[in-house]
Amino acid sequence: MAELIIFSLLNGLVYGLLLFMLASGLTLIFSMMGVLNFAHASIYMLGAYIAYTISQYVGFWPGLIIAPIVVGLFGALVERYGLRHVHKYGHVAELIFTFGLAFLIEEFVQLIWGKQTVAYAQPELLDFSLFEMYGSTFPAYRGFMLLVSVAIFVGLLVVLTRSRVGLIINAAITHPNMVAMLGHNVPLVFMGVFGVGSALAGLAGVIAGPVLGTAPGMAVVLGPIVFVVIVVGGLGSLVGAFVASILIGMLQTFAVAVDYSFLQFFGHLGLDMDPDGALSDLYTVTIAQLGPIMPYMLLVLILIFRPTGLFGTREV
Amino acid sequence: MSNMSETAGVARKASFLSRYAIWLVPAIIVAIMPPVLDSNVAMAVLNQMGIAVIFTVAYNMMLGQGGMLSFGFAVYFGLGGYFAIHGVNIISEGGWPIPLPFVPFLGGLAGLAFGALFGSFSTNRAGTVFAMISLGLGEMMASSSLIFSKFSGGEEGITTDRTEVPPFFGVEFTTEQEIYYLIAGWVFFAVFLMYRFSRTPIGRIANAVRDNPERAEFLGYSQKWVRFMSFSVAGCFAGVAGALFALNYEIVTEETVGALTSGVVLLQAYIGGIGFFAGPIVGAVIFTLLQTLMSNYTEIWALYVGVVFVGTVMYAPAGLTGLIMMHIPVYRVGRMGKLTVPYARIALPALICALGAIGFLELWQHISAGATGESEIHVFFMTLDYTSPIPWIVFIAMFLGGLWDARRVAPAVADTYGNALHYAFTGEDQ
Amino acid sequence: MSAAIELRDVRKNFGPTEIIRGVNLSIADGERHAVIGPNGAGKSTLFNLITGKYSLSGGEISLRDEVVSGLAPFQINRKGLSRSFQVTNIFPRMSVYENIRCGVLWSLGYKYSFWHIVDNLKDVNERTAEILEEIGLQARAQIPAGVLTYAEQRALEIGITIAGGANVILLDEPTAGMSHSETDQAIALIRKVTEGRTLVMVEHDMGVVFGLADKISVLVYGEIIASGTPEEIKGNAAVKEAYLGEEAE
Amino acid sequence: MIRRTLGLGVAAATFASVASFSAQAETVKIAFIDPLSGGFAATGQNGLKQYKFMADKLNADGGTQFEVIGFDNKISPKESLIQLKRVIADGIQYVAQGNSSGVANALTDAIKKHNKRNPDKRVLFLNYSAVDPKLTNEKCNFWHFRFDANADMKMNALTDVIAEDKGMKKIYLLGQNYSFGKAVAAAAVRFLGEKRPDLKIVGNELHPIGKVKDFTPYVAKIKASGAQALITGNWGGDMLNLANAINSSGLKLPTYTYYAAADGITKAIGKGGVGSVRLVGQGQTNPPGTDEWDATLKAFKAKYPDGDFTQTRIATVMRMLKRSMKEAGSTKPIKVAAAMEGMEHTTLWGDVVKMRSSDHQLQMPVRIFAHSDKGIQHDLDNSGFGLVNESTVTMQEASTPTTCKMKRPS
Repeated sequence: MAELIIFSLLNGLVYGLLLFMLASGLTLIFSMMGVLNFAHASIYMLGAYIAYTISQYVGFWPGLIIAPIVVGLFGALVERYGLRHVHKYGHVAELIFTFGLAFLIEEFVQLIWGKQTVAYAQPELLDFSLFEMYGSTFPAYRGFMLLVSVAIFVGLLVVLTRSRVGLIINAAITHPNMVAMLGHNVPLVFMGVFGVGSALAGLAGVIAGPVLGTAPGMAVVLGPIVFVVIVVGGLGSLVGAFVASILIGMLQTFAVAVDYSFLQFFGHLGLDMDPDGALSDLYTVTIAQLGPIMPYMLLVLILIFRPTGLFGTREV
Repeated sequence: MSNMSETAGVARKASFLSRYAIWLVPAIIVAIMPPVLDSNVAMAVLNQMGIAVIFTVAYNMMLGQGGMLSFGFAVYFGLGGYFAIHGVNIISEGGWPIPLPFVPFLGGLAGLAFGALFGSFSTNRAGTVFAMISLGLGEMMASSSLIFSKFSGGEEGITTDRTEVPPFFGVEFTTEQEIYYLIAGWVFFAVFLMYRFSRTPIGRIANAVRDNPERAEFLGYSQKWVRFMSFSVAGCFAGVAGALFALNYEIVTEETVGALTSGVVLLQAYIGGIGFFAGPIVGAVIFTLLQTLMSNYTEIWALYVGVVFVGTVMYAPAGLTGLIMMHIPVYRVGRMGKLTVPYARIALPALICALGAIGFLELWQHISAGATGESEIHVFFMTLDYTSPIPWIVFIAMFLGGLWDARRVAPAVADTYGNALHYAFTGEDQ
Repeated sequence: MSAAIELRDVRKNFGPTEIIRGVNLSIADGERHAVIGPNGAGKSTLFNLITGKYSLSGGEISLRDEVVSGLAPFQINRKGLSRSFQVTNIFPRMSVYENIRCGVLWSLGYKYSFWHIVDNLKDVNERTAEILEEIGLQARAQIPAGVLTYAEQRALEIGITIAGGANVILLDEPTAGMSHSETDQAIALIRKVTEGRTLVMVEHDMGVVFGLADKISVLVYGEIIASGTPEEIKGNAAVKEAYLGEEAE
Repeated sequence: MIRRTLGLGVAAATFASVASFSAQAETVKIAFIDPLSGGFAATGQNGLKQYKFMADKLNADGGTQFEVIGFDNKISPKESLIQLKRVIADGIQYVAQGNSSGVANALTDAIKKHNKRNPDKRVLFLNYSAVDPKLTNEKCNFWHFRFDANADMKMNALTDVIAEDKGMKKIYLLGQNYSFGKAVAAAAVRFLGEKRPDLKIVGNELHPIGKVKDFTPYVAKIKASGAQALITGNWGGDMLNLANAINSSGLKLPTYTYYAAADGITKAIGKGGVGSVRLVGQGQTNPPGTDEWDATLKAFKAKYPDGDFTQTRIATVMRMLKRSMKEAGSTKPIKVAAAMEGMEHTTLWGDVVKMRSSDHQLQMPVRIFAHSDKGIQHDLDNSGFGLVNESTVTMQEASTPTTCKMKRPS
């Protein structure tokens, strides 16, 4: 049991921190601009694909740097020539624009790289096991993922709390209308944040690609989960996004490990339920099977009962 | 049919014929389609189109008329489908005397019930909160439909045989034509009811709540209740569309409730134009045609649809119907003629630009699809060799040249339109 | 005669800041009552409390002896109270005609009907036409409200407010931002359409206040420092000091 | 892919014909409805290559010519039925499908209904890989022929091997949550219960098909359960991801599989699976059995250097189809089906197989292969690793009874 808990904790942490890398950019964009960027996970996918192409020629490591930069520039261009243009039609139009963009990116990815999973592999340098415990090994690459994610979190925290740019962004997150009055170039700040947010998503793609598979469907799998993270974490709260990322990561990893069902629960209460009855699906379902639903249940419940999210100060 | 510039109605004294022509003419066209086309493929396309029309118009009851952007509307479509298909199975097993054309009522009831259930807690607010709840519910229901497989059949879905139910005046619905008439009948019935709904007090107030929920509250209307009603009714018609889907394909699977279905309906509504009652109809028709016809010629039809969609959002937020409607005042004062030449002037480079882009993308597609051994592809009825640089250069030149010229003349064309519109409203030239 | 609106020790805090500090006010049926006061005195907040947009921190509001505090805006509206807004608050994408009709529909009992066809409702359309005539916008009936001129939008604002047939009308700065001639027309319009109803208004323009109101209350820092006829208020020393004096400079 | 849409009669030459052929020979089109995009695309694309390759090979012999056309069903039953409508509208009368029993269940129902409603446009279903036993039991029908051993037959063979290992006490079942995964789990529980009642099944788990990208949590769970072996029916992307997760966690566990080979999977298993990964199948490649088979495999590799001829039964499908058409003297599905019933046939690798009339389940010897790098003549994924014969269950032993009551059209 202990080994299951330890490995689940580690895997949950890896997954959670990966989510955070996506969520941090998205929450910055959402808080400042009020745009829930549907294409954020697609940008993550672009990061993985571009890094894959780079790795074909010069190996994994240059891709780690170049791909996020390319993707970041792409994000900045999207903001400058797409989102800014649509802004005048209101938030719903912006939301629909990013939705269309997500659709378009997926189609372009299929056009360029094909419909199948591409063989984006982790670097051989990290192809060893970091440590062994209870006979299971923890791959070094996952350790590397942890390291990068933590570095990004710390870096973001330092930038946002210690630097001048960070102060402006902080002000913009909590009081989006005030920044313009302080004389800052708001469009430039928006473009910058969108670019950096995209670059972070791209970086997440670069390091997740080899583990979660680099395929055209990878954005659709992760996109809605990242939305859950930022809504649950709360608008304008980076700490909230962090906590929610870890929470969702753990939730999904641990859920797999639990085979408990209502049938057993009722069994403990001394109730005998027919495991083959017409409604039996409702109580024979195990927590493991419910894993994929849980984040969305959380999302709906949060939006109904606490629209500010766990750590947020403003409503969505 | 616009609901943006509604007219007084009392002032309008339309004759019976012109009033009902808008329903009659399409009805006649739809009725004579099967013998005219005489093709199963065409029937299949039209059936798909009919279902899309109901679904999209229902969606626009929320988005265009009620101001609610949903990313999970397939839930009601899919549940309508599931209930209908179980209904057909129960009817055929139990030998109930319910013929097939009545089954969509069951789907509608299911859509209504779930619309009311989910609407009861998700319509408190519009905007992003509503959109996110709908997304969450959509994902939840899609995942659930894989888990609760007794009801949904899991990955495989539920199948049925629609010919097992009692015949309807001797019709057993074995052929595409027969199911076509069933769907067509329901399309008219459902679209008429939805149009009628938009003309009722609640339909008008839905517009008011969309525009300004606070003001509506100070007129005595509960914004939540207004949204809730639009939402439930939209769910009902989505359920009808889902039921027709179930009858047409005789299968309902988890994708029917899934995110892609929800996304496509948004695409259809938006391309058609969400500000008009007819917009989603136009959108559904065009999208279905693109999907079915274009996919005969190109693998990357979805990419083109995506480009059209993003282009619509950016440059024509009122959709295709909006583009037509903005010319109506000009047409009324007989100034369309003045626009023909400038429009042709910009259409030419735009067309060249589009053809260049399409040619380029098609070449590219054939490289990445990696057809082994063949270097010849067919684009625009021509046979090209994609290993040669010439087609690439030509297409890129067409794209860039067309784009350059179109952008150059665009301001002048826009001015011409502006002048014509000015004339239409004021009776004088600028 | 019972009071149309009665406020008893009404209070409102936003966090630690007290905006309304125990207001008592009774407005008689058929009275035209103006609330005046310097900027930030809490006039708009008071309106928002009466109409249910904000919830009270303390005290009680009743409408014709019926307690309405704690109800939602639409519930209060249904009890016969309607308001206009300081910042024009109309339905911009709908036609002028439809703007008015939205107000009419509820009062004539069609409520949330999903069966009647609006165009066929004779009573609704007649009433709408009447109101349009009253506010002088018949010629603009089919124009989207968003493209009206500012003065027209203000008139429409009043039209929507009275369309529901409420007996108590609250107008929030109905002439704000208007030119002199527009203001005169607006006064005439307000006088005409509120005939026989109770009117409460917030207004900065003293010309409008003294031209329309039967009674005036002066709100300063969340408290009513004086209440009375225009003559009494003009002669009130405290008011002069707190408000009119300031205005005179 | 529909050429005559809306009656316009546009004959777009989207697909070049596969080979040149004599003028008088009839061309039979075969619609290959399988996933050509998404997580299972690798399996579908490779299958399509094998069909096209076999069509070319048989066309070169003269006689009836075949043209195989791919239709992407995105592994969805609904999409498959939409594609089937196109196929039928195109006048194609032969449908080949194999990946996902869920799809096969939907297709067999739809084809049965279609043939009943349109006796003049009947369609024959050549199932080369969907192994849910239902298809030749309660769902059996005259228009469906299965060329792969069903899940029961395969599990019967696998559990024979497991049962012999007396040290084996705890076993874990992991599969995809759909008809095939459930069928595998049910068969494992049944056969193990019969053959080794003392053996304990410590986990019997189904995961969502095609949705799990990282199997690490599942592997941790398997490890924690103390299982000594794993049985899985996973295929395509789900098998690939599972193999990756097992490898990266360093778990060395005997693994009994249905489809853990090729399409990247063999490469992913690599060294870690030598001695532990076993697979149940039928067509042997190491050793290849006959010279003709050896030559065929080599020719395939020469044409598709990145592909592997892994779904060996595809060769049998195409050869039996051609023979049936010749014997029937017709390409009409009803006549071809009648000829195929009861047909005895020698496969390219030398096995004698028989199409059982009572349920249209091909009867064949079933083999257990081991993942290895020793004795490999034909490796997979160009990795140096491949499948070697370990044991063979004869056609008679591998056979399982059927409950099918075949109704034949009059």
